[in-house]
Formats: sequence, C-alpha cells, structure tokens
Amino acid sequence: MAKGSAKKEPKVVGENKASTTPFTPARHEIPYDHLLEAKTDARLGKRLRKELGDDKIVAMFGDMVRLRRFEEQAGRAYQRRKIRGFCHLYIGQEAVAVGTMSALGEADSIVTHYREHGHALARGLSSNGVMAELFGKVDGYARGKGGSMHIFDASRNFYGGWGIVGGQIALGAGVAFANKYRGEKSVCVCFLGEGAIHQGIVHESLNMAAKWRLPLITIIENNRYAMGTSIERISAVTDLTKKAVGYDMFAESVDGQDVFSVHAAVKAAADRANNEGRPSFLEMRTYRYRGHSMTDPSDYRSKEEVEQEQDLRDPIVRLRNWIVANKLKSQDELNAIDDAMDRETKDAVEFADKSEFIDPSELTTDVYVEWPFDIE
Amino acid sequence: MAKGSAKKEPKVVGENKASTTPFTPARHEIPYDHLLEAKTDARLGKRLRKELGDDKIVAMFGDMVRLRRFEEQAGRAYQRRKIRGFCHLYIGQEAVAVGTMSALGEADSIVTHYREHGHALARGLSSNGVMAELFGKVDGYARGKGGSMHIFDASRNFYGGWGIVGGQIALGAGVAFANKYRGEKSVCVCFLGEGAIHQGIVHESLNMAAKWRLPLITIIENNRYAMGTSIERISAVTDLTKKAVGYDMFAESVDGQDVFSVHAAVKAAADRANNEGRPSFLEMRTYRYRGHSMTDPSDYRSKEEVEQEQDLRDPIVRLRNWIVANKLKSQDELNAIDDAMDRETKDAVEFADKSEFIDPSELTTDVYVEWPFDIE
Amino acid sequence: MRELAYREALNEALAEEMERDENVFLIGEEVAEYNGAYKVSKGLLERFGARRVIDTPIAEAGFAGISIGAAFTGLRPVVEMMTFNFAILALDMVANHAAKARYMSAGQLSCPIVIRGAGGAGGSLGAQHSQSLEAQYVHIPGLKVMMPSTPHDAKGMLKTAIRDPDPVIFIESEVLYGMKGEVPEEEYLIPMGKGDIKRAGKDVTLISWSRTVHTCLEASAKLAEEGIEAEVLDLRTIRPIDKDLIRESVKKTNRAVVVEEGWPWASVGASVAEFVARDLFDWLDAPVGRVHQRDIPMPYAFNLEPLSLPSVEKIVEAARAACYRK
Amino acid sequence: MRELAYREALNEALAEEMERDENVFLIGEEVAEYNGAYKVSKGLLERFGARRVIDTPIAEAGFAGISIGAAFTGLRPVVEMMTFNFAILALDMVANHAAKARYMSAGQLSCPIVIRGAGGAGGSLGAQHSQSLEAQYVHIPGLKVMMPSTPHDAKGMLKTAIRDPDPVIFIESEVLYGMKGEVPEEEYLIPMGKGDIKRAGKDVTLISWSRTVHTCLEASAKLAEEGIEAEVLDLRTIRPIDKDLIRESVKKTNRAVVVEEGWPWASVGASVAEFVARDLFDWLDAPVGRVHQRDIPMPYAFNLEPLSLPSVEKIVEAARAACYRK
Ligand SMILES: Cc1ncc(C[n+]2csc(CCOP(=O)(O)OP(=O)(O)O)c2C)c(N)n1
Ligand SMILES: Cc1ncc(C[n+]2csc(CCOP(=O)(O)OP(=O)(O)O)c2C)c(N)n1
Ligand SMILES: [Mg+2]
Ligand SMILES: [Mg+2]
Repeated sequence: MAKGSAKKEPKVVGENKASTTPFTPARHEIPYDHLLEAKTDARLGKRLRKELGDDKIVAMFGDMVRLRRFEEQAGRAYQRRKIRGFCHLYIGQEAVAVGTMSALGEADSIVTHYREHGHALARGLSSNGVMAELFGKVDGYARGKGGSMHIFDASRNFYGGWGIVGGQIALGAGVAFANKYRGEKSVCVCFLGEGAIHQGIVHESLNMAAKWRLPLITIIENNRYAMGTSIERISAVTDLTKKAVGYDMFAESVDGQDVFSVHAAVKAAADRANNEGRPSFLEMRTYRYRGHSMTDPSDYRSKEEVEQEQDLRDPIVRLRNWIVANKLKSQDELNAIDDAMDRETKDAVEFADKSEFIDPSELTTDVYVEWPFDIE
Repeated sequence: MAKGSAKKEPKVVGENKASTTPFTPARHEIPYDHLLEAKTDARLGKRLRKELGDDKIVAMFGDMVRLRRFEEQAGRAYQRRKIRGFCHLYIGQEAVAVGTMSALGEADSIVTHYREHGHALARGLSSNGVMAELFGKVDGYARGKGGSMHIFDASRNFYGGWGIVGGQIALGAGVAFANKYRGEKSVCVCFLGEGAIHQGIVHESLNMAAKWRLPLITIIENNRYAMGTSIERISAVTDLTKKAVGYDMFAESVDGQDVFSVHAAVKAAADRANNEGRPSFLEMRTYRYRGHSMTDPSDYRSKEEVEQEQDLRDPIVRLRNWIVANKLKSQDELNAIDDAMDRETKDAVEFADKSEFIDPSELTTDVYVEWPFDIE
Repeated sequence: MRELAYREALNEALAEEMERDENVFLIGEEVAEYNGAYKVSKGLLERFGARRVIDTPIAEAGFAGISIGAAFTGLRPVVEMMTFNFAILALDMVANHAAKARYMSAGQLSCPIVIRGAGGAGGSLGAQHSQSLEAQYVHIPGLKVMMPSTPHDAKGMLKTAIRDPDPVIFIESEVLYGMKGEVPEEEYLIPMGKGDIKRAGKDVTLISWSRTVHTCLEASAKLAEEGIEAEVLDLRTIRPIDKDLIRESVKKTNRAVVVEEGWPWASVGASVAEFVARDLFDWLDAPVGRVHQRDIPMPYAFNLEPLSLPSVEKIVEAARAACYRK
Repeated sequence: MRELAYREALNEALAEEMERDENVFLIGEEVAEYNGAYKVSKGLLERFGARRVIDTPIAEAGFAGISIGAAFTGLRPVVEMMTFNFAILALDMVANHAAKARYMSAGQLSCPIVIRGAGGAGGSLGAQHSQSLEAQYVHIPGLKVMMPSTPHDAKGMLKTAIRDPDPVIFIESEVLYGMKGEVPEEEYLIPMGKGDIKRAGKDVTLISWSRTVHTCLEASAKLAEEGIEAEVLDLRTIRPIDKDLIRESVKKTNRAVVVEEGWPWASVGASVAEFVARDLFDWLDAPVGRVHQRDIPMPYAFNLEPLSLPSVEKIVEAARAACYRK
C-alpha cells in the first residue's frame, strides 16, 4: 500500500483494536466422501462428561428424543390436516440443535429458518406452545399468526423462524452486532441449510461479520439436500469450509450426528467470539430422514441411502449407546425417558387440539405497535 | 457420500463431462503492501513482442493515450456542463482496458459498469460516438438516452455500461452462458470494481459460473477505493484472490499498471475458458487518479499517494519507456501518436457539440420492441 | 373437448415452445430433476435434456441475472421462480436491468425473457409465502405482466409470453395449479393486452384477474339470485390493461368493482379502479368498488386467513353497494 | 428565523436524536469518513465516533438486514441508502422481514428502524439512477413511509421517524438537498400521518409530496394569474395518508389533481386519486386529474428528461381540465 493512505486507520464497530489484524482461518474439513463412523470419540466423551456432568448428558439425550417424538407427532397431525401449509420436519438432525443449545447461555441468541421446531424445543420453548403454533392456535408462540415456519420467543432470545432462504443470516449478524454494540459478551447463533449458502446475502453478511468481528456463529446444517438438490449438484465446492476463506473466518466441519462434537465445536466458537471477537463458520454434517416438507416424496435419493444413514449414524442411537456403555444409565432407564417424551408430545398434541383459534378481532392487530389510522 | 446417492450424476449445462471434477484453483497473489515495480518484466515483454508484433504494441500505446486524452476532455466538458449527471473517469486504469481488449477476439463479449468509457474505446467504439453519448446527443451510441454510465454497442458485443454496483456480473455470466449454450468458443469478460465484490450477486454468479464452467473472465479492477472507501476498510480479506477459493475458481493478482501483464493474464484466461471450460477471476491492481466521479474531491487519500502512483507506476509512461528502450519507436514518434490522439479527442468533442439532441418524438420509443398500446 | 389441469396446460405450452424454438430454455430451482416444485416442468428434463432444463442453486438474483444476460444475446430464457415471494430478491435484475436495457441502449438490446412461477396466497402458508406481488412489476415501464385464471388461458398466454420480444412477468396462481379446464388440442395463442369476458351481465362490472376471477364468478351466481346480473371481466394481462374491454362494459353497466388478491395501497387494483373512475367519470353511477386482501401480512391461523382474503361475500357486498342495494 | 438547507436540517435531526438516545446509530455506504455521499451525515463520525456512525461495504441487502436484526433487540438503526435506486436490493429484507416481524411473532418483535436516503429523479442521471420508487414501500403493510418537501418538515419528520416504534421508510429528495428554508431552533416533531396545506385555495386541490410540492406551488402561482386559486396539499406521510386533510380540501374545491414524480401504474398517485374518487364521489365535479412521470425509463438526454418529468405546465393543464377551462 502506498505511504499516503497509511495514515487512514480502518474504523470498526466497537473498540476491539485487534480487529484490524487479519488472521489465517483454521479450516478443519472432514473428507466429504467418508461415511462418518457412528462412534463417539472416547476422549471427547470423557472430557464432556467431566465438564457437563452426567445429568446434563442424560438431559441432552432426553432433549434429542423430545425433538424426534415431537416431529413424529407433528407429521401425524399434518396427515390429519391439523397442521397445514409447509411443515419441515427436523428428524435426523437432532444432535445439531441439542448440541448447539447445550453450549449456549441464556444471554445468547438464536436466529433460524423454517426447519426450526427442533431448534425451538432445544432452546427450551415448550412442546405445548410450539405444537399449538403449528396447529394455528392462540396458545402458540405467535398466537397462531406465524405458523410452522415462524416460531419466536423473544423472552429466550429466540428470534425466529424465517422462510426466505438465506435471509436470516443478516438478521443473525444484526443480533450479534447489537451484542457487540452494547458491549455484551454473548453470541448469536444463526442456522442455515447447506442449500442456503449460495444466496448473496450470506456473502454480504459473512464479510461484515468477519470485518466487524461480530460474535456470530454461523451453523450450516449440511443435510446434503436442498429440497431435491444435493450439494454436489449445485455448489462449485463440496468442502463448505472453503466458503469461509474469502472472509478470513474460522471454519470447521463437524460430525453433526454426534452431539458431543457439536457441543464442543459450538462451545469453542462461543469462546472464540466472546474472548477473541472472532466469528465462526461451522459446517455440521448431518442428514434429514424425511422429505423436505410434508409434501415431498424424496424421489431424488434412494431408500438405501436413507436407511444406511439411519442404521449407521443415527444421533440418538449413538448417544444412547454411549450412555449405556459408560454406565450413566441403563437401557431401561433410557426407555423410560423416551416414554416420558412420548407422553409429553402426545399431551402437546392434545393441548394444541383443545386450544382455541385466535379471536377474529385480532386479525388486524400486531401490524404496527400502535395504529390510530384508518388505512384501508 | 452414501452409496445410494452415487447413482445421481450431477447434471450441468452443456456437455462438458469434466465439469464434475473440481480442481484446486491456482491462486497467484501479489503481496498487497508491495508497491509494484514500475518496470515491465523483460522476458514477458520479449515474448509478447514476438507474439503481437511491433505494430500492435505501438497501437496499444496509442489506445492507452486515446483513453487518457478522451477522459481529460470529458472532464473539461463536464466542467462546461456539456456532460452532466455522474461521470466517472478512467484515468490511471488504461492498461487494464487496453491489455484486456487486446487479448480478445471479435466474437468475445464485454459487460461492464459505469466507469466504462475506457472499456468502450479500447473495444473499438469510436471516440465520436462515445463522446456524443456523454453529451446526450443523437449521434451517441444510445442516441443520448443512456448517458455516461450506459454505453452499448451490440455490434461489437459490448453489452454495457451498467450503474447498479455488482449487478453486471450476473449479466456477464449470462452472456457466457449463452456462448456455452450455443457451443461457441468465445468468452465474456466482465469488469467489476473491488468495491463491488461484496455484493451478494457476485457470490451467486461466481458459484454458478464455476459450477457450470461458463467461459466467464471476471476482472476486478482493484483501484483501491470504492468512492471514499479503501478496500482495507471494508473487506475481511485484502488478498482478493481468496474470494475465489469458495468457488474453486482460478484466481490471480495481476499488475494492472502493466499492459503486458494484463494482456498475458487475459489471454491465458481466455484459453483456459475456451479449451478447458474454466472461468477465471483476475484481480488487476490498478489506481484511479481522479475522484470517484466528477463531484468527488478525493479527500480520503493524500496528494502524495496519488502523486506517487502517477510518478512511479503510470501505465502509459511505463509502456512508453519500454517501447523506446526496445527501440520500437522513438520518443518523438510516440509524441506524434499522442498528438494525433489529442486531435482525435478534440474532434470528438467538437463532433459531440455539433451533434443534435434527439427528436422529442423519440421520448417514448425503445421502451418495448413494439408497443401498440395506449398505456398511460 | 379434453380437459387439462392448469399445471398441465402450462407444461404443454413450455414443451411446445421448446420444441418450436431451440433458443427457449427453462431455468430455476428444482425445475429439472425434481420436475418442478409444483410439477409444471414435469418430464421436460427427460425430453429436452440438461442443456435446456437447468437446475440452479437457491440464488434468485443470480439466475435471473444470468438469464437476462443470455436473453441479450438472443436466447429466450423461461425463468421459474419457485414462488414470486422469492422473486423480490431478483427485482433489481428485473426492474433495473431487464426492463431498462432496451431504452438505455436505444433499441440495441432486447430482452426476450419470461419470468414465471407461482403467485398469490397459498393455503395456510403464512406471511412470507402468501403474497400477491404483481404491483411490483406493473409499476415498472419496460415490463409486461400476465396472470392467467384458467388452463385454457394459461396455455395460450404462456406461449404468447415466450414469443414476446420483451420481458414478460408471468404470474401463475398457486392454488389453481390443480384446476381442470378445457384446452384445445390445436395450437392457439392469446394476445398480449387482451382481456376476456368470463361472464356477461348488464348491472355491474366485476374486474379481476387470476384466482379472484373465480371468486367473482361465484359471487355473480349469488348476485344473480338477487336479480343483479354481473359482468365478469378477466384482464389476463395487467400491464398493459385492456382499456377498451373495460370501457365497453362499464358504459353498459355504469358500475364497477375491482377485485384483487393483493394489498390495497399502490396496488394494481387501485390503479385499475382509478383508471375507471377517471376515464369513465361521466358514465359511473356509483363509486368504483374495491375488494382486496386486508392491509396486513397474511396470518397462518386457519380462521384468520379467509378473513384476510377477498371472498364471495365481500364481492357480493361491494357489488350491492355499487348498485345502491342494501 | 434562521435558514438551513434541507440536508442540514436532516443532519440536525440525526445529531439530536443520536444525542438523545444511545440506541440510535447511523449505518450505510460512505456515511462516516466521507460524511455521506450527499453530506447529510456531515460531522457525525467526528461527534459520535465509529461505534455509532458506521461505513459499510456496498451490500445493501446485508447491511439493511443486519440493521433489522439489531432493531429486534431494541437498537434504533438509521440506515442510509445512498439512493433508493439501490434500496431495491434490500427490498426483501424490508418487505419480508422488517415489515412482517411484528405480525408473524404476534407482537413479540418490534423493528424500530429508519431506512432513509435520496429518492426521486436526479439531474441527468439516467434510467438506473432516476426513479421515484415509493410505491414499492407504500404497498407493504407493516411499513410507514415519509417524504418531506422542506427543510422544516425534513427535520421534524426525521425525528418522528427515528422515535417511531415501527419500520419507517424515509425518502429524501435528491434535488432538494441544497434547498434552504426556515427551521426553528427549538425542538419540534411533525406527527406521523399528518399532511400540510402548503397553499390555501378554493378552486382545485393539488395533492402531492416531496419535490413536486414545489412544482405544484409554482403551478398554483400561474393558475392564480388565470383566476384559479389552487390549494396545495403536501401529504408528507404517504403511508398512511392524511385522509381527513384531503376530505376537507376536496369538499371545499370539488376538484383535485394528484401530482407525483413516479410512474403512473400501481403507483402512490394512482392510489391517492382512487381514494379521492371513491371516498369523495359525491363531492367531485370533475375526474381527479393526474400528473406523473411518463411511463418510461428516465432518459439521459437533456432535452428529453424534462419532457418525462412532471412540470408546471402539465400541472396547470391538469388543473385547468379539472376546472373545465380550456
Ligand atoms: C429465497 C427462497 N428461495 C426458495 C425458497 C424455497 N425453498 C424453501 S426451503 C428450500 C431448500 C433449502 O435447502 P437447505 O438450505 O439445504 O435447507 P434444508 O431445507 O435442507 O434444511 C427452498 C428452495 C425459499 N423459501 N426462499
Ligand atoms: C447497488 C449500488 N450501490 C451503491 C451505488 C453507488 N456507487 C456507485 S459507484 C460506487 C463505488 C464502487 O466502487 P468500485 O466497485 O471499487 O468501483 P470503482 O468506482 O472504483 O471503479 C458506489 C458505492 C451504486 N451505483 N449501486
Ligand atoms: Mg439442506
Ligand atoms: Mg474501486
């Protein structure tokens, strides 16, 4: 750079002086063609057991089961036309949501897309409230006005639930921006599908997040398909961590079917954000068992592919096996947890069914904070 | 990847089977803080002299001088309010336009932005026609309807001249797409500023260009500023070739003040596109001497910085010195060329001045190809 | 006559035009291997191959822009927007590039492109997926805009749109894709800018397009029971509109109601009603009535959604008001 | 009273609100070190520092979206769009995210954001840089839209917009930035949704906003010479519009002309005229006149541009027509 312009110091949001120094991003990639071993790394398991304690790990198991049972019930309710419109089930991806949320604190925030029931439940939203929203009822988190794709709980910093593919990353970066603006040590986690990564706004947001050193953790849930389109058919690179190189951003591929790996990666990313002001880009290698939405017959992949994923990599089975092998709980005890979750979910269906529809007088409320005008 | 999905073969535009194999992009970066030596690589000069012949090299000198004199006159005409609105001068960047166009054939296409007078002239558009367009006159390339930012010459595959920063890259990729669709061996060159690179559409277009192996050559004219914003202040990386890693695209930093380096890089890129179906991303390190547009006082950089660039790296001086040192022409002969260009440009001003404004009856033509409707 | 579903009629139009003209290709998300999110492109990949039926990444601005660039060279892209809710991401490409290229180049560039896909409210899809955004295109000079209401019209209009030398925005109705209707075997085209009388009447003119044409037809049946014979106009093309058709009808009925699925302000319906009120000022016996979506984001709740949408009841009420009946 | 330029009045509004509320920050291209492309943010970086006056990359969708996300947490971003021609790139963020967040969350999220910048035709800027795109925002429920015509209004309205709890689109006039006018030293606010009578009259009502208010004022001077006393209404807020102000005026004049800088179809002017024609049907003695930009992309040629824009002559002619004068 010429001397003359050297006097101009780059200005950045906030006070972090370090932010002007670029760093080489660490990229850790899992070979893409490698079917991940359905086994938890023993050392990682041991470490997390110490860090988290047995109860928390068992609770994580319970959470994953809750997500699965919830989605199974949601699928059934959809068949009965109790849930309508688009409904995107999260089955198969439970370790990502639960591993992520278990690594976050109350002050952290979440922004996500339309496949968010799992994220919401893992964040602590009630099964009743989420199910009621899917049913379009007044006891839902958005009183039935939002629907399946638009779950919000501001009290838990759960900022939705958005349906325009990719758009949520800017919102997530904005929440992270606000954390930094206020000088708070908290992060925002933003979930995207691997298909969303080609949207322009992802590029715009990652550049600003990196340049401004926002406490943003971008989680790509790479479930290998965007509707019927596999990542190989549509992306110039299949190693998604390469997408972060252009922003000098820390990037890592994570076994998204192993809740411990997810937890550890998100925890490290949160530390990186809070302590070093560095955003992260985490690719979670996961898989969705069901169709894209309830109306998708999944013709674009073979039954064998799905079965193989279920048989060899299921995240719940994997944690179950680890818990039993390490004697935190017995199979029977875990079955009891599963039963409890099953009951909770069925109760949620009943709750949602009994809940009322919103009063028609609320049709035109919530458009503005206050609206004294006769607009139409 | 699981077995099941292996049977799905990626489908791509056109027939090129090789397109499914990713390759590691070659990234050649010039250290960013390194003030480029204002000297042409002797070997490269020798090689190009052989390849191009003396006449062509001297013609390239003439072209660069034409661009400079044209812009000087345009600047003066703007002061006299003969040209209005936004007017973005190209002075300082001449080697990029001339080096690029000298490497292209008639069948190749160009898409560019608002700082395009230089591109247009280097492509062979007439000084008269371009100047008349700047004057808003009927003898302009768009009969005065377009203006300074919107120069087109379809007969030369010069597809504009666009004012929305970044948008033109999608159009350029589209022209390249059409070349491939028709099975033609020709490329499309698309010019962008370094400030434009953060627009989302760049990301979207580069991914598709790479995945579909479009014959697209993206030329980033890195003149270090986007209006008043230096690249360091706004981009998470200053090595712009890193931006191409996420698309597995060939990328290279080129000394944009050396017309030979530009020519060689574009020629190689055209070969790469035509023979291997691989798009390229070329960063040209250049500099603009004038303000962003005619109304910009350039307060954001020091006089010394500008002077240093002019004194040490001027692309015209550089080629002049090389020509004289290698005895293709004498200083006097080059001065005569310069005088001729000066005259040509002044004639263009006179031509534009004398040209008529378009007839008011044409106000509403060219909105549609045909428009039998009474719309208003 | 044989019956086809609206989506099948569109599919036939695409196939015929691709057959006829090598320059026509189809591009968009899921149009190829998935056969289209709404199956409009069913079988086209198999028939025309991957060169002409092209799956894209989720990048609406990018693939719209690429198609616009390709159109400048003379290709005739048909761009599928999975729904027009997402087309807003490509609005700059459409409004600032496709629509202006011809004028800014003084006729050197043409942009023979069709941007098509599902529009309008779906069923319980919520606020981000249930919008009628035609106003965004009707506002822009340089564009033409078509919205068919029947399988018959859908086929003839899409063929016209593909052959048109200018950029055409072609908005299909998500909820009509399954609707069946008569479609001739022989080739036919429906001209740009021509509306259609879907029901003749003499007491009041109901003006609409796309899905709400059917709501108007239902309403006119109800109105007939009350002795009000409504004429139902289907504009089909909404830029430019068929002024003469409207004039002829309103000069007969002296009353009009404009019905649209979109929001009320700065809308196509507002614009059409304004045209009627101004152009036919001396012919009108009552203010031009309007029925539209409520001025709110679409709610998901099953009881609210119908309250927000135009309905038979609302149209009947507006028509009665136009006729000064209680 | 002291005089300030329109841009200075805006600058004062920004400075005062940033002083008053730590949550207010300014973000956009060239707003900080460059002091704004149109110098509206002059001196703010120096005064408030780089934390609160933030230069962005050229990425309109991205920084609008980031600001919207920040607003959800209670910050109050003021987003500068260098011009509204570029804001179209962020329209999805504005229309699908900012405008719908509150409804889709049933009131859990608020989005107290202002998106502001230069709008309207510039001088000889050509088709991509000379557009009046307010219709794109007025169409969308969940947004409020303001367009000031004087330094006085600009200051009071921007302060109101910043304090408003909902997303406000605030479109300034590129050609008015240098215009001087009286601005009180004391603090004042101009309420959302309230128009203003910029000239009283009794024969015809000219309804406008932003730059064309001045064209209307010029026209009314000409009309006065002919004995036609025009009342000039400046709507100021165009979503929602001040219906009562319009009603009062038109009930007095029985004639109206709506003047806008934008295109005619699906436009704000069409919508306002339609409202007048419907709501005041029984009060109108003539069709509501309209003056607007010609329905074409803006030409660069110096002789064509004025022909495309609304002009004093066109307004005079429309007003005469409304008064049934030759
Ligand atoms: C802008 C936009 N384009 C298209 C769609 C339609 N759509 C919804 S989900 C989806 C696929 C997204 O895939 P991915 O990002 O991988 O997430 P996943 O569904 O696999 O979780 C598409 C194309 C949309 N909602 N928004
Ligand atoms: C989408 C959009 N945003 C903003 C602008 C205003 N603008 C015009 S040129 C420019 C700077 C572009 O810089 P760069 O890409 O580096 O190109 P250069 O002008 O240096 O050649 C800006 C911000 C625009 N024309 N379009
Ligand atoms: Mg996916
Ligand atoms: Mg630049």
